[in-house]
Amino acid sequence: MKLKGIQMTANQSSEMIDLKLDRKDFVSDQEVRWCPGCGDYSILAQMQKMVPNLGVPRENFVFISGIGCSSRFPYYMNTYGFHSIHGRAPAVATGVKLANPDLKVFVVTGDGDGLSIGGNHLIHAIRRNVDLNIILFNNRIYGLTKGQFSPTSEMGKKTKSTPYGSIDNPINPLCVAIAAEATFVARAIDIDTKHLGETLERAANHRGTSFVEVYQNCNIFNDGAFNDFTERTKRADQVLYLEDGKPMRFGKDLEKGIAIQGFSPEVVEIGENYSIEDLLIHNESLSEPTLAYLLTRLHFPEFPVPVGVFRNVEKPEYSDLCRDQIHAAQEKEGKGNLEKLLNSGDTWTVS
Amino acid sequence: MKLKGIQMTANQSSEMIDLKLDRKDFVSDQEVRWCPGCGDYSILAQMQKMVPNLGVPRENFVFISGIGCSSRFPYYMNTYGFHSIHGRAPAVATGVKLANPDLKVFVVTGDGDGLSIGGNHLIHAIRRNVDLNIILFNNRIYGLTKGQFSPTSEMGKKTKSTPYGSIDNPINPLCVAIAAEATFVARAIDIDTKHLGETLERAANHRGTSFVEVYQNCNIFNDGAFNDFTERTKRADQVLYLEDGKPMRFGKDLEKGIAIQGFSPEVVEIGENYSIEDLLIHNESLSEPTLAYLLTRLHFPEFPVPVGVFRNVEKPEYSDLCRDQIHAAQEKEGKGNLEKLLNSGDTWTVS
Amino acid sequence: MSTETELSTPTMETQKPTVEIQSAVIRFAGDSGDGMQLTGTQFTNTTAVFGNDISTLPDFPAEIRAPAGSLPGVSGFQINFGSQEIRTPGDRPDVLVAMNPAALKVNLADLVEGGTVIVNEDSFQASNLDKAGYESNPLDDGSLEGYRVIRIPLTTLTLNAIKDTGLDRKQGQRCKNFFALGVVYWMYDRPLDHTLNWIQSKFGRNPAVLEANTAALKHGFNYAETTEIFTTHYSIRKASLAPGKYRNLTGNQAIALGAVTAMEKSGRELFYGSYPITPASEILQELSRYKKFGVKTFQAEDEIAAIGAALGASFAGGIGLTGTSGPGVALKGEFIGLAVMTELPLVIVNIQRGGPSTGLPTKTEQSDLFQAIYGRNGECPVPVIAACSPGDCFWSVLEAFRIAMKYMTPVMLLSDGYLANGSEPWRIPSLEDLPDLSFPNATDQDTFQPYARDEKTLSRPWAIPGTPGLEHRIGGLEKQHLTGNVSYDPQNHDNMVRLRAKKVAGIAQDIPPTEIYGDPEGDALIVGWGGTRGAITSATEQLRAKGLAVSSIHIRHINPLPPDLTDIFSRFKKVFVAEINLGQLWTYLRATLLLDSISINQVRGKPFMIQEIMKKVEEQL
Amino acid sequence: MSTETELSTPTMETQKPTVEIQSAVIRFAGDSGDGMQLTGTQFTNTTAVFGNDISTLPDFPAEIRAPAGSLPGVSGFQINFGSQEIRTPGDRPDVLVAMNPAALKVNLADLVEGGTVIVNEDSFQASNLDKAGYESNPLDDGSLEGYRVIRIPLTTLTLNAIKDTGLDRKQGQRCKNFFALGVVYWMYDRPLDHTLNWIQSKFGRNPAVLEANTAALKHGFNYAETTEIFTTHYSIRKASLAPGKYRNLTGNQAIALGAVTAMEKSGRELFYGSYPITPASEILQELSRYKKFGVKTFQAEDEIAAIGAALGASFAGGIGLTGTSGPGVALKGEFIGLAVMTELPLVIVNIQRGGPSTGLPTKTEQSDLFQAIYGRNGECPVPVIAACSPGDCFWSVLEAFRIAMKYMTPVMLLSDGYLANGSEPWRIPSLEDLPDLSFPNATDQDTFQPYARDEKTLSRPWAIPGTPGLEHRIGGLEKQHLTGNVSYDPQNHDNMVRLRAKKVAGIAQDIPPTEIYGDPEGDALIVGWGGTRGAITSATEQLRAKGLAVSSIHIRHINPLPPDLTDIFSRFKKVFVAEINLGQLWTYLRATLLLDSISINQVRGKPFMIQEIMKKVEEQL
Ligand SMILES: Cc1ncc(C[n+]2csc(CCOP(=O)(O)OP(=O)(O)O)c2C)c(N)n1
Ligand SMILES: Cc1ncc(C[n+]2csc(CCOP(=O)(O)OP(=O)(O)O)c2C)c(N)n1
Ligand code: SF4
Ligand code: SF4
Ligand SMILES: [Mg+2]
Ligand SMILES: [Mg+2]
Repeated sequence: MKLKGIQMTANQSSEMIDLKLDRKDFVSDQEVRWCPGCGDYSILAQMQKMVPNLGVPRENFVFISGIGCSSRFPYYMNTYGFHSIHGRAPAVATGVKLANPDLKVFVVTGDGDGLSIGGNHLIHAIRRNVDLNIILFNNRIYGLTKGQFSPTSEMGKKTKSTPYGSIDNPINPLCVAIAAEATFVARAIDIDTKHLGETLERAANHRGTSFVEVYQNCNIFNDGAFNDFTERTKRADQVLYLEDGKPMRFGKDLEKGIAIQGFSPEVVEIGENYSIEDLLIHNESLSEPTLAYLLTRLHFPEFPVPVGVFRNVEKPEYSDLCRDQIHAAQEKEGKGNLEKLLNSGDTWTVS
Repeated sequence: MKLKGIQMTANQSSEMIDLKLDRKDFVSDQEVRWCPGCGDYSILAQMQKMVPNLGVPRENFVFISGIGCSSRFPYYMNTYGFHSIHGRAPAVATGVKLANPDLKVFVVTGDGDGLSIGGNHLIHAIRRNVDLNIILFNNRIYGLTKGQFSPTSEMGKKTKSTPYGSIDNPINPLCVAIAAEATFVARAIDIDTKHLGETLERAANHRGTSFVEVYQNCNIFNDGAFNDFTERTKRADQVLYLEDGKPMRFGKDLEKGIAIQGFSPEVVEIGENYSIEDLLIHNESLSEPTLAYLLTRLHFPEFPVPVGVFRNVEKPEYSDLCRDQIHAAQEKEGKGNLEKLLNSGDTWTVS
Repeated sequence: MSTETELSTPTMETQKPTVEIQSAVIRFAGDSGDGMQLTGTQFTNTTAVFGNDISTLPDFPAEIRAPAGSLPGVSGFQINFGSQEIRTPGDRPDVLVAMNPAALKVNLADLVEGGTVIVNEDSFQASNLDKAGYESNPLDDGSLEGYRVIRIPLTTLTLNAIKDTGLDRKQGQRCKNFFALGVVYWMYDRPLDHTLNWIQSKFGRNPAVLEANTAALKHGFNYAETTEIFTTHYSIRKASLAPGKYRNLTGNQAIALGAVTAMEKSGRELFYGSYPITPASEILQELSRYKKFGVKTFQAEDEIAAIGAALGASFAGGIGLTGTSGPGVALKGEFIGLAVMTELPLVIVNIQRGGPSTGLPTKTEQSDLFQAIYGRNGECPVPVIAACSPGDCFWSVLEAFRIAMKYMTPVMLLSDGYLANGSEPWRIPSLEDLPDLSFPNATDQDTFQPYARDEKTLSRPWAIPGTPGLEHRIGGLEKQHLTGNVSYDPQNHDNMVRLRAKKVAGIAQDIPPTEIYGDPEGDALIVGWGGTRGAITSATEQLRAKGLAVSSIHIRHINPLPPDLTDIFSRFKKVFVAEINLGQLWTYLRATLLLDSISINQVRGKPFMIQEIMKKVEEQL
Repeated sequence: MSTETELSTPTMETQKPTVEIQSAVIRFAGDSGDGMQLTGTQFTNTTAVFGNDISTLPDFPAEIRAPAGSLPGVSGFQINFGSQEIRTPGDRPDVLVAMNPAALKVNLADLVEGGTVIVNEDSFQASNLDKAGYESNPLDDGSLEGYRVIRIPLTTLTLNAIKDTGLDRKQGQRCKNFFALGVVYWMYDRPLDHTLNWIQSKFGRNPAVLEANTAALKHGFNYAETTEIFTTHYSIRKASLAPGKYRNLTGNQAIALGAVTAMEKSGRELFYGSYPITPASEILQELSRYKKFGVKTFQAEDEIAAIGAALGASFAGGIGLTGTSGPGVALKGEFIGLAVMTELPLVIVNIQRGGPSTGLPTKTEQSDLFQAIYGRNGECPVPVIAACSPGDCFWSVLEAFRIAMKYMTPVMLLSDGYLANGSEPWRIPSLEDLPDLSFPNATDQDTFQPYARDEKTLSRPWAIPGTPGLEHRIGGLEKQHLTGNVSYDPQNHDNMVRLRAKKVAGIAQDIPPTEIYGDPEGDALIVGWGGTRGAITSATEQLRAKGLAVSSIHIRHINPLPPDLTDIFSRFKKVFVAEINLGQLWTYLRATLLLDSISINQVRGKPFMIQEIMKKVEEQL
């Protein structure tokens, strides 16, 4: 099969046009119903701020979600929206995108919605590289059902359903996305708003599936889950901001960095023993994802938590392939003619 | 939570005892109903030959499968068996193992059963590290339903359901298993029987989830899918047999090997420019799976196809953890007393 | 108890006059953050231990926490308590405690005429009134005429009460529910010690909070005693419940207790596979606490895996249980079919909620009956039973396991959101009163055939992995009679389909005669199932008190139905079927018994009001 | 046609006498590897083009390829063809072609008394007899007495016929089905050219195989003409079908054609989301060939994703279709509920197969009716319609889309394995005869409300993403009337539940009067639905021919039912309901119409025999 390169789509070419949309055009008339202090608010705000930059007319946005606190997101976006059923948003979104490839489709999901009941749909959407922007709100807990452990909860965690501590090994969403051949993978933090907004925008501009994990605080059932590195004062030392083509540095004065020994990454101090040249250079667009994979394995507190874009490569997009195949068939065979079709095969006439 | 180390279980200690079982003890009275020439036969034969070596009494074996040609496997093993429903064998098996941790539980699945409808259960069984031996028969096609493409079928493949060629990016089963934090991951080939038997045995002896992908020829709907490297004459040059602690060499005279440049593996000739010392050394038991991950990314024909054990590490096993938690509670709180339980809470007496 | 407090514990000998009444209905309502569920539970437990009969109805929003002060954020808890048999949480409250304007707005319409409203006056400022959609202050604009309105500046008083504890304003405010509870305790002459003990055990490690809550409660009580607002308080005698030891139980707690009991009485290990979902999650949460009993709980990746693992556990010799609500059952259908084909014991609990689809997840409904009876592919008979009160959930889960094991079959047990969260006093059975649970255990290698059947029950033997010589294979393809081998034989299929149907139909032999409330014949029979029993029985009682020849029955075994129904129906001129759906049991009774009856139904996410049922019956008599 | 062959093409002017008959039933049976489905299809197409009316029944094993020569490996194909209306594949074959002992063993019992058996003599050696479980050779031990046995050394003769083509023995043997087909063509006086053309187009690129198959076919024909075994052959006149152009269609092909037609007539893009499953996979396979029409097919990761994507496509303005069989529908229930709540057009096709669970995956059954009507949580009404013949699948899928779009609702369309694989001549409609499909398209920004309703149909408007100004959000939580916002209001829920029910019930207004086969009143009425129409109509015809006052009706609209049924039933003394399950329609008619009727049922994975129905009716008249 011939795979055509990525095409300029209606969306992309319209980026040039200023649609004069701004944030409030994307605020719906529905009262926001998350708990006061929930990290979801910040993600919503960044999204509403970011989408006008995409040059896409408002009527072409569709937000699709499953079930969970996070999945109420579509109600608050003044766009088309579909609050579907638990875990299945990627499937619904795939249908939407295939049916109308000109739509800009977002999927909003949670760690339970996307990785527990919905893990398989997530993987399959990613491997097909459907042009969806998947945002996974990871609060490491089931919020809506009031506090059971999720697939990202730490082992040993005491929750409503594990009073003696969870015995389930957590799953790493980015590892799973990469294993599913993701073309765009990123991570952001709810309260690091500027970086979050930028990351969402980069994801939105990727054609193909983009997968963004956002660490999101659930202040009711899992308060402070990420505080150790997300608090403003700790970020410089505990968070590694990935930048394409740049050496991996962090620390208040960028005095630390990540170097590699064989396959083992290590934290080094720049100075006597190590210079900037010894550090790993980030490269988002390696065709093989091994580096991105390795970065997902940097676990706190041994390592700073990497955020930003881990991987960003171009590959044929699913709805494009689907459309191209139809066009190719039509070019080769002519457009379908119903009368002919009905009359095809072995026919005979009775008079 | 304290996680206890791996315990000697009934199974493991009984390895010492010779149960005097042999292959025919494991042949059931059911006529085998695969197509003549199907790769499944060979896997069955190796399994029947291997299980007597495990030192496990026959009545403690349980084979569980989903639906597919491969999933008819349990009928042919003279053990306990459960031919369940499509994609769900890992869930059933998890229940079996938790209910009775002394059972030796195998899961037999196909590329459709295990990676399409059942992908999520597979991942979750693996991440929990339930002591299951999962054998995925990968024939890159839906056999039982007569020839539609599967999640491992190549892009562009023409099948019954894709007369114009598939537009779905295939998924790599081993990548997915590793992303799901697998503790044992291996690959074997149906017709390389000795290696297959050894691999199955090593998998069976691992406590925790072991995941083995077997390349299996479906001579009816996808004949020769693996011939390019599995044929006897081609194997030496096209297959890389992984051996723990050994450099990665292949070729008729082991004249070739795998070296690494940054994160990019390459095939090198041993001789003028490269010596054996320059080759990658295989290490199954690295705690971080990056090397194993990299090996799964060696794609034919640029690289030889790696087979053998990719990863093999020890981690607490799920049914052990579950049992330990119960024992710990009983030790601390005393065994449950029903009368006390019924009478607990605020009570009052009416007379 | 904290020794630092200088308040004296109020005694029950108060100075104001006491009026004795038979029962009362109180509803506590406030913002989700106001602790109304806790307040209600405290009142309930105090009242239960005091010895009244009770019935409760918590009612909370679908959002975790809707915006403070908003209408969707209102959380409520209603309790009906009395000296005589109490069967429902009460049609309408006599007393409404409204912690903010939104709570007043949402709940006022339910209050009985002339009822009492206790409001937190402090919260009736502009912003809250606005959020509740009030254009003027209802406390002042005359809209509460016709009610007895008791305005208490709860926030201010609470802050006063706790000022010495060191809590700041924000923390201190949180104690206002205890202040309100103290007031209501005084009104109904309840002792404080149960709640004081609870505060002690809950906040023992946090002295400031402990002291503050204690102070708020006592101040509330004293405030009511001291101020002029209240002139009388009410006393309600102990109910004359059957002798025995009691505790208060919600339906979901009862299911958990029943399941542990089934495990102990059968000697088989309990395995609970589940995936959290409202209103079933508490079963998982309860059972996960019973580790010392050896209960294994498994929070699966989804409902399919949950039932799959439970079925696997049953195959391996445990007793598999899986619980969920309607959308979860929708996912379990395929596995239920496998359980039917493999004839393994398994109990599926459905805590019904408002549907279709996600529907009204925190509200109650009885609309999954069709799904329970019919919702699978193929001829796939599954016994269905329904619990009819919170405490009955205990007995129902035992009955479900009894059937599952005796007949080697999956069993569907229906409960609902109202039973699950509602509570009632439950008489604790003695161990000897509990049934033993037996099952057809396969042991004999020589005669073993996986699909041979017991003559009486038609159940196949349970041959448990690990047993030497009984190795066998089962699965979802049609089974050959006796051998259990896969069989495509047409006649065998027809036989097996009928055998499975016959086995389930045969369970009817175990069903005891249907109890009739009222006379065995008359003008009208009201038929119910599930959580409506209390309302139906009360309606029947009151209709009879009016001299009407009305009786009622309640169906617990839905598939198969009790064998005596046709006979009973024939003795009444009219039959009414009351349920919270569009008439599912009504339809099913038409289908199975050709019964021509009248459907009484509503689908408002709420239990029936007694009056509703009475009215519908009276209209047609 | 190959020029290398030296055989002369047989002409239709043969030397032996011809006897004219009205109809015949032939069954081809052999090992899965023997190409019986192909042989049957060739005979069918030749016969169809020749102008007979036909009906076919393929019957294949669940295993891909069971061991050669084994009983489970037997594959069969039955065809009934005649000069008059043919409605079923025939109760029992007149001629059985048995390619090996296993095929004889499995099929002999079905043959009419005195029927003809054509066997491949060569295959009756010890090993094959053994695999088929024969203790002695049935050709020799007298067990075929009473039949006309024609022994042909098919293998030997075929190898002779193809010896010049260069194929080896193994390849050559594979042509023996064409030899057998040649023999049968001779027996029924059929022209060879259709099959010769087919061989040509299929094997054009492989001259040796082309030549071999051609030779086998012609040699078979000539063998029958030349040898002494056959004395007469039979001719069957063209059937007097309604004038028009015809083609032969299986039910699954018809569904695919109908779906493409729905797309063209509605102007909305067709999206087919599916996951392979027997016996529905061919729909996906057919539709994936129609790329030039712009049909989008999506082989999803499972049935849940398949319907989810189809629903997503409907939301985005396409027409979503999803097809599967019973176990797949079990997985789709939750999404069907969402489609009901969001009121989007969607068609779910269930090609029913033997259940419960995996059951008998390649056999036919009608046992998913309950699941279709009732199998979801909550009050979740879904229109259900059923196709009644292979060709009718075309019209049914159009009707399903018509309802889905007009009423903005998911619709369940029931077919079954028998219809799916069976075929019949189908009169090709002209484009003008096809209905236009319309839908409530939202366009006006100012008046748009997502849950406002059309007065007559009660359907809500379809507002398609991409349309400026109609941005809105939908989902599975209860909707507020008109606005479509999430609403937890109790009374709104009750209203919406009833509105949705009323909308679906209102579809009855579109249902045409029920056609009665036979007189409009009488002693007995046989009621059927789905794939049993042929058998029921034929049974009725034959009962009437015996002088009995029997009529029949066939129900296509199952939910809602046609409004005239009660009236029709009242005109008959007894009503029989015939179906391939344990009485699901029978139960449903009791429930909906309080109809007291008699169930005729069998669950053998096979269509009804006409005789079966007749017998049951006669017994009770
Ligand atoms: C089929 C089904 N199963 C279970 C549920 C209950 N449920 C709703 S949301 C949820 C998990 C929510 O967790 P997550 O996805 O992490 O979202 P959060 O609330 O934390 O944002 C569950 C189990 C459901 N709605 N549907
Ligand atoms: C719920 C459900 N959906 C679909 C099917 C049909 N089905 C049976 S096996 C199968 C796929 C088989 O492929 P694979 O797992 O690769 O096994 P193989 O036959 O190739 O060994 C499918 C789609 C089914 N049995 N159940
Ligand atoms: S429960 Fe947690 S995740 Fe949900 S809205 Fe509240 S704070 Fe946010
Ligand atoms: S179809 Fe393929 S996989 Fe299935 S039994 Fe035949 S050869 Fe094996
Ligand atoms: Mg979460
Ligand atoms: Mg396969």
